[in-house]
Amino acid sequence: MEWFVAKVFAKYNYWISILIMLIGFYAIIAKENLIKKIIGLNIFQTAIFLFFISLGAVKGGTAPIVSEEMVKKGYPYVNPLPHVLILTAIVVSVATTAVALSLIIRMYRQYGTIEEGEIIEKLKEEGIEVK
Amino acid sequence: MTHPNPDRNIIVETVCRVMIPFVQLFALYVIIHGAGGPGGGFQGGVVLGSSFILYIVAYDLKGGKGRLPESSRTYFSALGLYIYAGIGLLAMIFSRGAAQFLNYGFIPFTSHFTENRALGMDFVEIGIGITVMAVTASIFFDLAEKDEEPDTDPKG
Amino acid sequence: MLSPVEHFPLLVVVLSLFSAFSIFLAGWVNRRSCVFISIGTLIVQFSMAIAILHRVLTKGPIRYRLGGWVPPWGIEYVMDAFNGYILVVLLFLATVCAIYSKRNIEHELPEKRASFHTIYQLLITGLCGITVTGDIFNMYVFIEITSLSAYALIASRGKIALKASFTYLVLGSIGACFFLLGIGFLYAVTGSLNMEDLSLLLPPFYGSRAVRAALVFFLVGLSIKMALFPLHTWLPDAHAFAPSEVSAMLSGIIIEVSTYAFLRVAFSVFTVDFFKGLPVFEIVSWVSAGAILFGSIWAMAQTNLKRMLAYSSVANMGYIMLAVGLATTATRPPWGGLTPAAMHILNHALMKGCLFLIAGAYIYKGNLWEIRDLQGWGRRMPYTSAAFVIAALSMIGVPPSVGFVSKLYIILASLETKQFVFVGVLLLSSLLNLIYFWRVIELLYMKVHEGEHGHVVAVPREEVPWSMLLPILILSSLCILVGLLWLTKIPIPILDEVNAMFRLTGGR
Amino acid sequence: MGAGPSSLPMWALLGPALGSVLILLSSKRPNLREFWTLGASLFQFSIVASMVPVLLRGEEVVSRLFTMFPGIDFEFRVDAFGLLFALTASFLWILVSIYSIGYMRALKEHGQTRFYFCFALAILGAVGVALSGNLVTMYVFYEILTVSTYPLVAHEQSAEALFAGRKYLAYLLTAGCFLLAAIAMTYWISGTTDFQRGGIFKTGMASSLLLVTLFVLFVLGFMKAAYMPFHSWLPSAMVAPTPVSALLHAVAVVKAGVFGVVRTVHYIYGVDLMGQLGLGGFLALFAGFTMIVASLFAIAQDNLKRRLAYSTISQLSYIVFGVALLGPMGITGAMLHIPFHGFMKITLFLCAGSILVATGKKNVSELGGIGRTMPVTMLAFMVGAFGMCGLPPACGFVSKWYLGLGTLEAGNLLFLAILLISSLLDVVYFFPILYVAFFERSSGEESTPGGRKRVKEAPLTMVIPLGLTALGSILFCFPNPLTEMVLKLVRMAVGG
Repeated sequence: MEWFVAKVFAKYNYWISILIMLIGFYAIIAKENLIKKIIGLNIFQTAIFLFFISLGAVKGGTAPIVSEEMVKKGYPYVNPLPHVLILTAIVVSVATTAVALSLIIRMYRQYGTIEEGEIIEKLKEEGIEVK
Repeated sequence: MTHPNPDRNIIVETVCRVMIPFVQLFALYVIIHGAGGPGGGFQGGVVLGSSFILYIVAYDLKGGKGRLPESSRTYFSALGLYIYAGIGLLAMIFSRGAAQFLNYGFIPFTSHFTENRALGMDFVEIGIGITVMAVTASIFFDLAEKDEEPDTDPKG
Repeated sequence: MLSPVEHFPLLVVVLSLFSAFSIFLAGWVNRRSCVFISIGTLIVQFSMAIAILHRVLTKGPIRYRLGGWVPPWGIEYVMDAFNGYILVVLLFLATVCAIYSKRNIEHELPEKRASFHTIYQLLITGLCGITVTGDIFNMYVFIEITSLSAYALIASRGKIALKASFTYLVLGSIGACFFLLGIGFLYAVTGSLNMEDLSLLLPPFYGSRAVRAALVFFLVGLSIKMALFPLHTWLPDAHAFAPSEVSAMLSGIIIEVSTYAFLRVAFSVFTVDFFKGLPVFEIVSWVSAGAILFGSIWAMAQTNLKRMLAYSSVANMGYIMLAVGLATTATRPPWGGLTPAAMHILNHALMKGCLFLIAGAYIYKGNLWEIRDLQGWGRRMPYTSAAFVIAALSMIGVPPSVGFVSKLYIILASLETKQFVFVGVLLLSSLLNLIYFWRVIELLYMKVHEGEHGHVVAVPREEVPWSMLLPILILSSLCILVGLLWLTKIPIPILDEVNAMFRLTGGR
Repeated sequence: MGAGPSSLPMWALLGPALGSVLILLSSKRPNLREFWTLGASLFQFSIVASMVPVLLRGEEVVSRLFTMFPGIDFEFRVDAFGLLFALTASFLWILVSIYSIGYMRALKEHGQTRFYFCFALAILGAVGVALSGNLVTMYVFYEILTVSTYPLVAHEQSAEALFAGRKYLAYLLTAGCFLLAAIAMTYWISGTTDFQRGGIFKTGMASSLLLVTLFVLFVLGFMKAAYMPFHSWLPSAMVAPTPVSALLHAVAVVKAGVFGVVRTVHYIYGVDLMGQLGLGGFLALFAGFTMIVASLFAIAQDNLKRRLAYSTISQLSYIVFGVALLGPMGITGAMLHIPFHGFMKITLFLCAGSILVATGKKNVSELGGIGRTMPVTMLAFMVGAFGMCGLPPACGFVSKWYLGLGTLEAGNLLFLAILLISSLLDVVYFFPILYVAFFERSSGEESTPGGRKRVKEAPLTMVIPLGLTALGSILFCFPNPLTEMVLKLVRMAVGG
């Protein structure tokens, strides 16, 4: 029990991000629908973002905005760096999603479907083998 | 507004009409506060871009394109980048190569090093904001209609 | 006071960013100007890279602090012999491919010239960024810029390339996420992102599981990006259906830059001490041996020329990573340490760049995708085909080409570590290379239609335009010249410097 | 032994290198192209010949270009043995060039530029192999030789030729891989790959098991020598134009293989080590097997060129055999057999080509009465055949004499028996050709009653070279300055 508390409850943030990550990973692998795949990818990325954010968390911490009051009273504040990093990572993820969506749209125009299996079928009809 | 659309809803239109200026104002606020507080060019830019998206949602794509045609999106995205990188290069130029890229303190906006630094940061945030706005809007426009590649997003 | 050269690491990156958006703008005014802006920028960047390399070799590393912020708080760009060398290789190939792209893109994507060159420049931005940065998170961002541009470029031909690009996107994003996760672990342990700072902070934690897990995440994440067998599944389609200059860049430099990223993380962040007692490199080398064999065998099974080349790239990544795997155990100069790996990065860029450009030339002239269609084109496109022969011989490893030198160095490194199996694998792979490349050469030159032999059939000469031919000829002649250069050991001191920096040879 | 640095080897290689470029450039003008071929060959021969006096003075010509690895330079070191091979190759190139001009024009072959280009490259490779100072340098040229010969073998571009070409590459590049492994291991063991008389392996460097394994790798690596289980590329390669076959057999390719074997035995392992490891007997048996079995195969061939091919396989093993005897006499015989066999075999092949050009006949059974229509050719053929059988007045007698002495020196009567049986078999498959040519009537002869058939020789550019080689084959059997020189070179190479 002690072990359980120390390894699982105390580190619940990691467990949650692992769980979310696996959910996302499952969606990427198992879903036929390309949009759902991308949603899975986003969930996957979000899990990592959460992991990062939870790294910077400080119990009872405030936003890291320096003011005279804060300096005087010595409030704890959360580490802002993970947030900044994740902000950048979110930008990247948005861009990835944008590119992915545009690819899907173009595939939809080309093949009239966004189911991966059907697209592969159509490609086979054109005589192209795709992995 | 020129061609009546049966799908259009007067309430949504009116609410958006009122909202959009405030959204944009808020965006500017966020951008300007990037240097000293929460906020920044990327967040502000996204908010600004979303005001155009809101416009399209409320009206239609054509109207949105009329407000922000592709050419001006191109110009804006390039302009924002030029501001960002230009400020960085200015630091190098004004210090005659002594300072590094983006070392704003060396740009003689005012006579104080720290104030220069703050101002430089603001300019950079503005530049980023413009680019992000243009690119966010472009992504939306492109996904919504055009059969062309959207540009990849520059780093925010 | 910083000397001008010390600004170059940054300027290399900013310049192509500038140029990307200038091309974007110029596309509205005059579409023809786009490619010239692109080429011009690349030539300037290439000369900068050479200046950087020269400076780094003569006066030691350049440390550039962005915005004047002192690391570990600010982002730092660090140039040493290793990334100086990679930067030169990368910009050289990029320049050559840009020259090639002028006519090819006019032909293949006439409507999208401006956006192609814009994204191409963004790709260069990302690649240069990965190379110059000394900050691990910054590296992640640049990896993603590179990948995003690559997805867009691959997809630009539409149709099947869309599917290929999508697969690459999903896998590539997962790889990048793993990389990010690795950064997270390191950050959780040390609270720093600067590579040098990390290397100083990490030693007390070498036994920590989090740090080891971080390494595994880096390795797996980047293995996806560099298409190391068995994580290569995205590569063949993506490389095969992209526009040819993009294929050349993808195979010739993008996956290699991912290798560079791994090496940088492994040796600059974790350092060689970390790996003592850990079987990481042993595993890497055995996996790579598998990559060499399977890549070659799959390549033999292909009927599409570009797919065949793509599988050959899988095999060649195996060569590079095999050499990396031997880097910590083989220590005797000149083949000890990273020398064979770094050498093959350049060599593969030359050979595979050349081969993909040639494949593109065949597609440009006759829409020839399948190998069997190439019959008799040796005489129709004599220069291109001669270049193909040279590059293919180089892949097979016929002396004195670059492929031979790589093979020899890796064999000597394997012998030093007494891994005789790898010697066998390398030699077997060169035989497999022989089989699948010779098939093409035979079709190009030797095979004739039934009942035709003995008669000289006058065929019209259909060479590609000179702006496409020139890059091909440059690369193919370099396949020989650089091979001789390696044999004379003139460029070896650069790599010795790299090994000394990473403490791989000597001093142990 | 002194060693003077010199750029002569470089020049010798520059001849064919430049020649090949010029040939390629003047592809539209046949006369100019063939002028370059001849020019390059003459140039090369004169450079190689100019090294003879230096060698005879007891010095070596050394040209060190750059260091590849610690202990391995890119280096040319011309010793007596290498020079002998280089002389043979470059001299016969002149004759074959002249011959091939006639041959190619007479048959109106396609792809002549490619032919001459690759020919020049092949000679570059062969002479490079001869002049190399260490294994790595030699490997470079060895592979150039392999690759540049492929277009020659597959010249005809028919399905058969393509198959032969593929077979050729598959065998020889696989061999190249073995060779590379062997070289790398040699370097790994001894730290050098320089050719030194008496060998570079010292006792205690490696276990004998490793050395034996390495030797097997070397033997596989020099598959160009066409030993019996690995020979089948050679008869297949007979689809090539005759000058190519001549080049392949007499001058460049296979000789590079046996040259390599001799280098390995004599200069890498050394006779003493070979004896200690018991490799001499092994190699001799291996070669002896090939000598006899290849001769038996030859008897069964009707196609003239294929019969000659099997004869080559057999004769090459004489060389390997001689070296494997590990005695000075045996090695002398082996070294002599390289140029001598070159001259004799090229004569035979050139004759076969002439017959093809003049009459279009390829098979032995069709050659009835050809001795009367083509007297010069067939006389030359006879000289070559006598030489092959080891009969005077052709020079094959000399080398076989030494080989015989070598077996006695080794004190092994089994080896002597192998040698004699093999020579006997040579007679069995060569003399029927002569018999058919001179004493049988051609099938069409009855219909033209009475009168002697008109002499109908091949073009002069073909007859002169083959006459010269035949003369050469006889010349070397008798004492004269040239023979003296060759013998002196060989004695220097053997040492003592």
